[in-house]
Amino acid sequence: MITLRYFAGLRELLGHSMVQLDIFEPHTVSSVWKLVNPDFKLPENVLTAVNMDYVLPSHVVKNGDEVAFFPPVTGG
Amino acid sequence: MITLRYFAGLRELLGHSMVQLDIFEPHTVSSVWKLVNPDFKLPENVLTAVNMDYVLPSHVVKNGDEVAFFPPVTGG
Amino acid sequence: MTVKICDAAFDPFVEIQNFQHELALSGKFGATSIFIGTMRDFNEGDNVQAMTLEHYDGMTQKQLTKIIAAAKTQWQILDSLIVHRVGEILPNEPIVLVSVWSAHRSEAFEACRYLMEELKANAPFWKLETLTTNEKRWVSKPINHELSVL
Amino acid sequence: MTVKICDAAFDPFVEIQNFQHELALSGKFGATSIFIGTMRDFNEGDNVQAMTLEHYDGMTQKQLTKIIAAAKTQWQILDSLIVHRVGEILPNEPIVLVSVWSAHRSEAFEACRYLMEELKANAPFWKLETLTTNEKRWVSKPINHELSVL
Repeated sequence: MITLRYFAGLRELLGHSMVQLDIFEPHTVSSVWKLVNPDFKLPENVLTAVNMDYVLPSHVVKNGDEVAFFPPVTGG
Repeated sequence: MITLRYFAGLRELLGHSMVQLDIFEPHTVSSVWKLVNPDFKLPENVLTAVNMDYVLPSHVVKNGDEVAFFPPVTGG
Repeated sequence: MTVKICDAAFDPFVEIQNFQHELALSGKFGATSIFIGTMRDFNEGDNVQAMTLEHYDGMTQKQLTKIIAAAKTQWQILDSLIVHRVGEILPNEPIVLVSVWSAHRSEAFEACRYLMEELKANAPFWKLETLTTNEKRWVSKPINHELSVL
Repeated sequence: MTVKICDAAFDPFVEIQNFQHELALSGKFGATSIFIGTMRDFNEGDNVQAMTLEHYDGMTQKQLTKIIAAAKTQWQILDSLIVHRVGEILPNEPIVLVSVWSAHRSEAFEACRYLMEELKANAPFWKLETLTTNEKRWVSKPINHELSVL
């Protein structure tokens, strides 16, 4: 099982903050997005993290991973 | 009358912190030093100020001026 | 090296003093460089009455810890403290505190600036402003430079 | 814009907070950059037990005021505070505080650094160290860059 998490404006846009799913084939961050959100292209400026480290959308995900999608950060 | 003031290591070297004198001829900062300290060449790294603003030793002094001589500053 | 996330108002000076009292650094540090970010009541020409700071709990701490580790490879710093507010914030309340202790001033100045810039670039916080018109809007910014290959 | 010379120990955080309470800047400043210089118990490889800070009373205030005025021509700063200790100082006591308030962080960071560097280069203070051997020595440094034409 992998966990998808959404934050801030992207969370609001999608209407939920978390999705959990089982994957049975090799997936990247971007392909898992397409699988879960087939009608919504991954926005260009969305940042992606796996297990709380920044990764590129081409990063391969594995079972147990927490995959996060969020807008550019605005802290500080 | 002009007032000469010495600070820190230079004050200790000269043994006093202030000299007051009347000048009857045009003088620069460096010539007034020579007048008062004929045996002690103005050290190269000494800083000079007139009326609390930094000046070069070639600065012309006038009656009423406070002329200060001191080592490189080490505050902060 | 401490990272702290606060969900209520914090006093940056109390945080620094408490932290400093715990430091076994008496007489060893000559320089402390501190940055405090405070909520303004205006942004991009509009009046702001409140703000909500969302964060990715866990990733925030992980990224801030990495940023501090990176700073330690570049400057000789004796200690550092980062405190960041989350949740509901009002104007004039502190949002972030970064403090760096070192023997000499250039390390403290440079590391403090670095930590603050890296925090803004990489720590997963998002600001939702409530304007005085009651309109809510996400503060947005251009895409993160280091990840612009995405 | 305040310049303060103290001949007794001061608490930099009390100074900042008192000053900040008097500022009519609530909600206007987003950034505060602070530098604190603290006396170390070692210098140039030797253990130091105490220090005497001499200054040129009057010129100090005049030069610090000029430095602040110069900073204001370069950065949009809302306010600034400089506090400097003189007289007998013990290790771990603060020597200098520089604090700058501005709307955005780059102004605060840059002006604070500038004020500190200019203070070190131009404000007429001199440090006399007492080593743990009871030897006294003036802290020396190479000649002031801006006046190196002398």
